[in-house]
Amino acid sequence: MQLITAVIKPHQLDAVKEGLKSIGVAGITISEVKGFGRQGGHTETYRGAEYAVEFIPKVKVEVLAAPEDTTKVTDAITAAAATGKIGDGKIWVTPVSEVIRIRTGESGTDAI
Amino acid sequence: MQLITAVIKPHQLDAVKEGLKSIGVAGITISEVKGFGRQGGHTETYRGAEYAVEFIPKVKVEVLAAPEDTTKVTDAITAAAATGKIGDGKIWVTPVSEVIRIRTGESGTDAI
Amino acid sequence: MQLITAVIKPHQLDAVKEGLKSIGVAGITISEVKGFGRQGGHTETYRGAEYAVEFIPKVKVEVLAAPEDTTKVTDAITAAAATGKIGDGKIWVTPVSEVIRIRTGESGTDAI
Amino acid sequence: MRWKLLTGGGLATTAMLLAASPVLAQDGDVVVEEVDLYVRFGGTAADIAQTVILDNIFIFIAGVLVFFMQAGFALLASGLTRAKNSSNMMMKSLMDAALGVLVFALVGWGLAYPGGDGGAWFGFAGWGIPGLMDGLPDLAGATEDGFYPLSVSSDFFFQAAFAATAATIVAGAVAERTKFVAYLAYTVVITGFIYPVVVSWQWGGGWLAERGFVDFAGSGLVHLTGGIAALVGAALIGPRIGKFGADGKPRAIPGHSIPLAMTGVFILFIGFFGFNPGSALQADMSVPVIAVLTLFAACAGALGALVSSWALLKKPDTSMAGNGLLAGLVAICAGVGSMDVVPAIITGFVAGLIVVPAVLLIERVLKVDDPVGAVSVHAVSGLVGLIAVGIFVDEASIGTQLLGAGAIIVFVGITSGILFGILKAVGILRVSAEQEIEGLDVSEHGAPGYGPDMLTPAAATA
Amino acid sequence: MRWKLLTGGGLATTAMLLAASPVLAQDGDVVVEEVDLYVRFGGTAADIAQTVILDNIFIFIAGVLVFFMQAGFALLASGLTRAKNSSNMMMKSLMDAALGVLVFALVGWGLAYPGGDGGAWFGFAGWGIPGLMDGLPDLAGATEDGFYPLSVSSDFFFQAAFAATAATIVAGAVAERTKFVAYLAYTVVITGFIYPVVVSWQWGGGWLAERGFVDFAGSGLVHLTGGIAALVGAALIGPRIGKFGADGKPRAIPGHSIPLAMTGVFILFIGFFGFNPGSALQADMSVPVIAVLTLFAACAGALGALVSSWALLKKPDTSMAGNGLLAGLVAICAGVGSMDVVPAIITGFVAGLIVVPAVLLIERVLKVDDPVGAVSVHAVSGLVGLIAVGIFVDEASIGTQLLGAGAIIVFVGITSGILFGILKAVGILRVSAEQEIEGLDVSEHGAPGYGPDMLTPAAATA
Amino acid sequence: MRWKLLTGGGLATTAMLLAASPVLAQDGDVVVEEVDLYVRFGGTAADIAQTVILDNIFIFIAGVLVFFMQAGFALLASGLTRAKNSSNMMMKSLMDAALGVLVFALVGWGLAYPGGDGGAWFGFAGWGIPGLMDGLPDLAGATEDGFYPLSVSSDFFFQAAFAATAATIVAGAVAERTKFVAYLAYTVVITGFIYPVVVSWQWGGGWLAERGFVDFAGSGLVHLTGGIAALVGAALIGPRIGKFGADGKPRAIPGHSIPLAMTGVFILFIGFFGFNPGSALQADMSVPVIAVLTLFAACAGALGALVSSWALLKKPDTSMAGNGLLAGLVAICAGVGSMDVVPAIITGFVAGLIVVPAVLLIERVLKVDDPVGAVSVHAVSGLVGLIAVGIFVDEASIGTQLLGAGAIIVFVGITSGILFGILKAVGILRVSAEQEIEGLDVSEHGAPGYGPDMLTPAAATA
Ligand SMILES: Nc1ncnc2c1ncn2[C@@H]1O[C@H](COP(=O)(O)OP(=O)(O)O)[C@@H](O)[C@H]1O
Ligand SMILES: Nc1ncnc2c1ncn2[C@@H]1O[C@H](COP(=O)(O)OP(=O)(O)O)[C@@H](O)[C@H]1O
Ligand SMILES: Nc1ncnc2c1ncn2[C@@H]1O[C@H](COP(=O)(O)OP(=O)(O)O)[C@@H](O)[C@H]1O
Repeated sequence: MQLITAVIKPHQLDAVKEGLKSIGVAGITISEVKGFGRQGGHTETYRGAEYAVEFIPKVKVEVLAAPEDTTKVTDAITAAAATGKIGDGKIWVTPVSEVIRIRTGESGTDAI
Repeated sequence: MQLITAVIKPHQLDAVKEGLKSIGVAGITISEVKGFGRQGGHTETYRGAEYAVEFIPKVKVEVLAAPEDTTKVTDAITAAAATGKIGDGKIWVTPVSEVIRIRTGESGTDAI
Repeated sequence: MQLITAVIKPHQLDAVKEGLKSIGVAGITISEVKGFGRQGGHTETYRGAEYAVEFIPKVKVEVLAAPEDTTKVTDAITAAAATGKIGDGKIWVTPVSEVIRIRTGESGTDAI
Repeated sequence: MRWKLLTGGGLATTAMLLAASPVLAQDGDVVVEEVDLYVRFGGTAADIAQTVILDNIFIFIAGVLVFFMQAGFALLASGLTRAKNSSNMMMKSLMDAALGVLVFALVGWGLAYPGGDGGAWFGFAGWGIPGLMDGLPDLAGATEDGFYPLSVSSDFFFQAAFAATAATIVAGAVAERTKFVAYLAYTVVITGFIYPVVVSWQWGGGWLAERGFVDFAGSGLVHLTGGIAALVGAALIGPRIGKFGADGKPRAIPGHSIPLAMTGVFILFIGFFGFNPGSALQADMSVPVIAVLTLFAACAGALGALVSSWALLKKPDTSMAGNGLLAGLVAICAGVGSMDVVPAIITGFVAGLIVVPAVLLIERVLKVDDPVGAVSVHAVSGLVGLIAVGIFVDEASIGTQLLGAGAIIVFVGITSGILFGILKAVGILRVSAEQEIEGLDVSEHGAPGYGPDMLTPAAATA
Repeated sequence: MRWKLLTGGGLATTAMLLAASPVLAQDGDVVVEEVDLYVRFGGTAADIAQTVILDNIFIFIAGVLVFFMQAGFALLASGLTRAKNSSNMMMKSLMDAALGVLVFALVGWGLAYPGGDGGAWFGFAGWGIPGLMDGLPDLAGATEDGFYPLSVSSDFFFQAAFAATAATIVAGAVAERTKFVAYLAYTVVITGFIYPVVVSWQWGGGWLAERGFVDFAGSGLVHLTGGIAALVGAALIGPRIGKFGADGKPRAIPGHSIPLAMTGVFILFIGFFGFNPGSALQADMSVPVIAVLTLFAACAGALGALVSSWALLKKPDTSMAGNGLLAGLVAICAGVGSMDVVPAIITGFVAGLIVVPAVLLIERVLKVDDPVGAVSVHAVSGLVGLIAVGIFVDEASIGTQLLGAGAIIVFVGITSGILFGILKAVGILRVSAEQEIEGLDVSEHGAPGYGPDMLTPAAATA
Repeated sequence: MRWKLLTGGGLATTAMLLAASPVLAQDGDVVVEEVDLYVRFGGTAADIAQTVILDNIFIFIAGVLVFFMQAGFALLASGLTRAKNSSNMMMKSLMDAALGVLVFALVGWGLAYPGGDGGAWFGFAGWGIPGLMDGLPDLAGATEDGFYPLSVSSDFFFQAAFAATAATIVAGAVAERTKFVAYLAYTVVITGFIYPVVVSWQWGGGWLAERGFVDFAGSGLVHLTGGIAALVGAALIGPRIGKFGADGKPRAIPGHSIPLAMTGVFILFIGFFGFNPGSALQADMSVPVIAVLTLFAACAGALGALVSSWALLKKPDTSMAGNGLLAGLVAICAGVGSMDVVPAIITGFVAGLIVVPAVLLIERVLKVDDPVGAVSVHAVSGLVGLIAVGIFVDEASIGTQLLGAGAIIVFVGITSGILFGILKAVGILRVSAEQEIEGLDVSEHGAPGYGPDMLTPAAATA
C-alpha cells in the first residue's frame, strides 16, 4: 500500500476531491497546513508594525491507495490541483506496510 | 522504527490515549483533520442555501514505536477507537528510518 | 527522497525556519499539532472544575529532502529547536518513493 | 435609615411635607428656604403634566435598559457554552423575548395585575391590556404621596421587559441540551402563568403585599422565580453528556468565549440601572440613590466572588467574578428602595461571596448541571436579597420575607416541575444524544454558529 | 384608532383640549378632575422652559440610541460575512458614520430641510447648519398643538443619526467585495444628496407631506431608501466569487459568527427605541405608546420569520429570525405614530413572515448576492410598512402611500444606479478577484481581522 | 463664540435674562415673545422641584452611559491583545470598576471635593460620602445662574464612573504582562489618590479652577491623568516578550479580534455622550449643543486618523481609525462647553491626525510597548484638547492650559512612577516569562479565555 500526500492550494480542494471521487477513491483525509516555499509570502501591517507572513495556508490531502492505483491518484491530484501559478504544491508518496480499518479490523487493501 | 498513524473519531481520543498509555506508550502526537469516506457527510442550511458538509472532523493520532511494538499499538488503538459504527477510521503503518530526540540528540529506539 | 518530520515547540518555529533556510531548504510545510509526552501537561480550573490539559501545542514541520541532505536537515532542526528543556520534541525520517511538483509535473529531486 | 422613598411597598407614607418658598434676594441670588422635592403632585395643570410626562419618559428609558439585558443574557449564555451551541443560545434569547412579550401582553398582564380583587391568588383582569393605547395615565386615584402617574403603555413596557427577563434566566441553566420547541413552550408558561401569578401576589396588590413583604425590584419575584424554574428545569433535563464522570465527579466543559460572556455581564450591569432605579416607577429623587446602592452592591458582589473564588479555587476566576457582580445586583433588588449604604454593600458582598460556593455545591452536591450558574446567581442571590431586607430594613420582617421566599419556591417549584415534567414525558424536552454531540446549532437550526473559517475541526464535536 | 398623536404627519389637529383643575381635597388626596397632558405649551415661562428642556434632552437620548445602531449594523454585517472581511466591515461602519455625519452637516441638512420653499424638489437652505450653536429653539411659530420646541442642535443630532443609518444599510448588501474607497464615495453621495432629497419631500415639508403621505419614523424615507440603494449596489457590483454555481444556483457562504451578528440584532432592537419613539420629536405621552407598538412589531416580526423559516427551510433559522425582528421594526416605523395594537402586530408579523421568502427570492430569482439580507429587511419591509399604513390608518390613503413608495424607489433607484454605475465605470467599485479571495482585511486595511491565534489556516482563504 | 453656557468653569455669568410672556392669541396659537431658557431657577416650588428632578435624572442617565464605557474599554483592550490574555483583560476591566468605585467612595471623593477649603492641594473632606442618602440636593447656596441642583448621590454616581474610567485607561497600556494583583493595587492608588487629587485642583474648586483653567469634561483631569499613568506603567513594566527585535525594531503582535476591539470603540463612542453632555451637570439647552460638538469631533478624529494612517502606513488601518475616533472624543472634552463648531471639528481632526504618528513614535522612539494605544489616545489627545481650548476659547489662556497640563503630567508622572516603581521593586508588577508565554488567562485565572473548540493549538502560546 501507499500513502499519497499532497499539499495543495485551499481553493483547489473541491476540484481535487471531485477528481479523486471520479477515479473511485472512497476515502480521503485532509488537514489545514501552512507552507513556505518559492511562492513567498506577503507583508502585513498591524498598527504600523510590518510583519512578514511567510507561511501560506495550504491543505494537505492524504490518500491511502493500493500500489497499482498510485499513479492514477497522483495524476488525478495533479490534474485537479494545478493552476499553473507558483505555489500549486507538492505530492509525495510513502510506502505503507499495513492498513487497518478500525471498525472491522480488516487490514490490507480491504481496509482502504 | 515504525510510525503508526490512526484517523479516529474525536470522541474516541480519550479512550485511545488511555489505551496507549496503558500499554506503555510514552508519547503521542495528535492533530485535527477532516475525513471523507463511506460515512458520508450531512447537509446544512445557511440562510436558505443548502450545502453539503462532506468532510467530517476526525483526529489523527501519530505514534512512533519500535517495530516489535507495532501490533501492540495498532491493537490498542483498534480496541479503543472502535465503536462499530461507520466512520471509525483507519490505521496505517509507515517505516521510519530514523528517530531523533531533539532535546538530547539521542536517536533510534532511545529517542522514542 | 526522504521526508523529515519534526515535532517542535511553537516558539522555536522561527528559529527552525531560519535554520532550514540558511542551509538552503527551499520549502517547508508546517501544521499545528498537540503532543503528549514526558513533558506532561498542566491543570486548568474552569468554574471550579479542574481538568487536565495533557496535550500541549506543538508545531509539526515537514521537509522533503534528497537523501544526501537528510542529516544536514535533521542537524539544522535539532540545532534550532533544542532548548534543552523537556518537551523539545522529535524528528523522524520516512522514505519517500516519489515527489511531484504539481505546477509543472516535475518529479524526483527536481520537484523538491 | 436616612431616607424615605415615596414608591414601592408601603413606605410612602412618611414623606415630609415642607413648605416651599423661593425668595428672590436683592443680589439676584435665589434663596430657597425649603422645597419639598417629594411633593410630586401639585401646582398648576402644567406642573402636573410635566411631572407625569417626565415619569413616563423615565420609565420608558428604564424599560429600554431592561430590554438591553436580553443581549446580556444571550451573550453570557452563549459565551459560557460551547461553540457548537452558540447560535442556539442567541436564538433562544431572541425568541424568549419575542414570544414572552406577546404572551405576557395577551395573558400574563391580566393575571399579574388583577385590578380590584388584588387579594385573590389567581385574579384575572382579562385578556390583553385594557387602556394600552390611551396614552394618558389614570389620574383619578392620584394622591399627594402615592401618586401613580404611569400610563398603561409605560407600565406595560417596563413590566414586559421584566417578564422576558424571568423567562430568559432559565435558558442558561438548561443550555446545550434542550430542544428548541421546549424553550418556546416554557417561555409561554413562564411569561403567561408562573411569573404573572407570583407578581400578582406583591406588585399586583395581592396577599404578599398585604402582609408587608418587601421586594422593591424583584430579588424574589423575578430572580428567585426565574432561578427556581432554572433549577427545576436543569434537574429534570439532566446533565449534559460528559458533565459528570463515571465517578460522579463534575468535569469541566469550558465555555467557548469568556470575552463574549463578560461582555454580557457588562451589559447586564448596565441593564440593572434600568431594572432597579426604574422600579421606583417615577422620576423622583430616589432614582440616583437607588442607582448608587445598585452600583455599590454590584461592585461589592464582584469583590465578594473575587475573594471566594480566590480562596476556594486558588485563582481569581473571571466568569465567577462576573457571576459575583450579577449576584450583588440580584441581591440588592429587594432592598434597594429602603436600604442604607453599608447594608447594601454587605448584601452585595455576601451575595458575591456565596455565589461561588453555591455554584460548586449545586454541581458537586446536587449534581445539577447549570452551565452558566443561573441558579446560583438568580435563586441563591435572590434569596440572599430577600433575607437581607429582613435583617437591614426596619419596616420589613424577616418572617414575612421568608414566607414570601418560601411561597415563591414552593409555587414555582411545583408549577415548573409540572411544566418540565410534561415536556419531558411528551419527549420534547431534550435533544437526542447524537444531536447533543453534534451541537444544537446544526441539529436544531441547520447551520453552525461559527463559519468554517472560525471553527477548528474539533469544534464541531467538542 | 383609540388615540391621537400630536406629532408627525398632520395628525395633530385632533388633540383634546380639556380644562385642568387639580383640587386638593380634605384628606390630603389630590383629586384631578381633568388634566390635558397634550396641552404641552402653556403656563408660565418656567413651565415652557421645562417642557422645552425635557423635549430636547429626550431627543438627545433618542439620538444616542440611534447612533448605537451603528454598532449593531457593524456587528450584523461583520458576523454574517467571513472572518477575512471582518475588520473591513467594522471599518466601513465606523467611516460611514464619521464621514456621513460630516457630509450631512455640510450639505445634506440644507437639502433635507430647505426651509420656506418646502414644496421644491431640490430646495437648498445653504451650506452647514444655521443656528446650530444657538442652543435655544425658535419659539416664534409655536402653537398650542403643533409646538416644535427642538433646538437646531437637538434636531440635527437626531437627524444626523438617521442619515448615517441610511448610508450604513447599503454596506451589508455589498459586503466582501467592495473597495474601501467606494464605501467612502457612496457614503458621501447618499448622506449628501440621495437621502436628503428624499427627506425633503416629507419631513422637509415637501410635496409628499403636502399630499398627506404618512411615514412617521422612516419605513420609506430611511429604510426603503437605504434598501433600494443596497439592491442597486449589490446588483451592479455582482455576486461574490463562488456565490452562484455554474448552474446559477446560489451557494451558501456562511458568515463567520452568528453570536456577533445576533448581538448586532439585539443592539439594533435597542436602537429602534430611539428611532421610533424619538421620531415623536418631543417628550410627550405618545412616547410609551410608540415604544409598545415598536416592541410588539419587533416581537411579531421575529415570530413571523420563525414561522416562515421553519416552513420554508425546515428549521428555525437563527439569523433569519434576527432579520424578522428587524423587519418588524422597519415596517412599523411608518405607522407607529398612528396605528392601533392589532394592526401593529399584524404589520410586524407580516414583515417577518415575508422577509424569509424575500431573502430567497432576491438570491434565487433576482440572482442578487446580499450577504446580510439588507434589501429584504430594509426595502421589502419598508414597503410593507408604507402599505400597512395605507390599510390600517384612516387618515392615510393607500394611493398616496404607494405614490410615495414609488417615488422613492424610482428616485433612489436612478440616482444610486448612476452612483454605482460611475464607481463601476471608473473601476473603483470592486476589488480584484485576488483581493477578494485574500480577503479585504489584508488587501484593503493591511492586516487580518483576527489574529493568527484565532484564525484557522484555511480562514485566510475561505 | 456664539453661545454661552451656564455650566462649567466660570462662564456662567453671561446668561441673558429676558422676560417671558407667553400670550394666548385668538386663533389658539401661543405667541411666545421671549422665554429665557437659561433661567433655570425660579417660579413656584413645583417648578423648582421639576427642574431639580430632571437635572438629577439626566445625570443618572449620563452616568449609566459612562459606566457603559467599561464594556468598551474591556472589549477594546481584549480585542487588541492576544487570545491567551482575553479573559484577563475582561477580568481586570471588571475589577477596575468594582474596586475603583468602592475606593473612590471611601477615600477618593473626600479628596476630590474637599469642600470649603478648596484651594488646598490635599484637602480632605473625610471618609465616605456625607449626604449620600439624603436624596435631596443642598439648595442653600443656589443662585439664579450658578444653580447646582444635583443631589450627592447623582453627583457621586457620575463622578465615580469617571474615576473608574481614569483607572481603566491604564490597563490597556500594560496589557499582556501585568500581574493581576498589580492591577488591583494601582486601581486602589489611582482611584483613591492620584485621580482625586488632580480632580480637586479643578472640579473640586482648587488652585487650577482659581487660575481659570478650562477643562469642561476632563481631557486633562481624566484622560491626561490616565494616559500619563499608562505611559509610566508601560515604560516601567517594559515591553512584552518579543515586542522588540534584537535590533530594537518593534514587531507586530496582532490583537486577536478587531471585531471585538471595534465593538469596544463603538461602545466608547456612545459612552462619551454621557461623558461630555453629562458634564454640564444639569439638563439644560447646552446638552444637545455639547452632543453635536462631541459628535463632530469624534467623526473628524476618525477621518484624521484615516488620513494619517493611509499616508503613513499605506493603508487605512482599522484600529487606528478607531483610535482616531476616540482621540477626537478625548480632545474635545476640555472645550466642548465653550467651543464653536469649526474649532471643535479642527480639534477632533488634529487629534485624530496626530494619534497615528503618536502611536508610531511611542513605539519606535520611546520604545514603550502600549498594545492598545492608550497613551496616544488619552495622554496625547488629552493634551491636544487642553491646548485647543487655549487657542480657540477666548476666556481661556493658553498659558494656564499649559500650566494645568504640566502640573498633571508632573504630578501623575511622579506619583505613578512611585506607584509602579514600588510594585516593580516588590516584584508584584510583572508575571514571569513562562506565565507571559503561557498567557495570563491560564496562569492568572486558571483557564483560557476561549474554549478548546475555538482555540487553534498555537493560540495557547502565540
Ligand atoms: N521541500 C519541501 N518540503 C515540504 N514541503 C514543501 C517543500 N517544498 C514545497 N513545499 C510545500 O509546497 C508548497 C508550494 O511550494 P512552492 O515552492 O511555494 O511552489 P511550487 O510547488 O509551485 O514550486 C509550499 O507552500 C509548501 O507547503
Ligand atoms: N483511502 C483513504 N485514505 C485516507 N484516509 C481515508 C481513506 N479512507 C478513509 N479514510 C479516513 O478514514 C475515515 C473513516 O472512513 P470511512 O470510510 O468513513 O469509514 P470506515 O473507516 O468505518 O470504513 C475517513 O473520514 C477518512 O478520514
Ligand atoms: N512515541 C511518540 N510518538 C509520536 N510523537 C511523540 C512520541 N513521543 C513524543 N512525541 C512528541 O514529541 C513531543 C515531545 O515529547 P516529550 O516526551 O514531551 O519530550 P522530549 O521530546 O523532550 O523527550 C510530544 O509532545 C509529542 O508531540
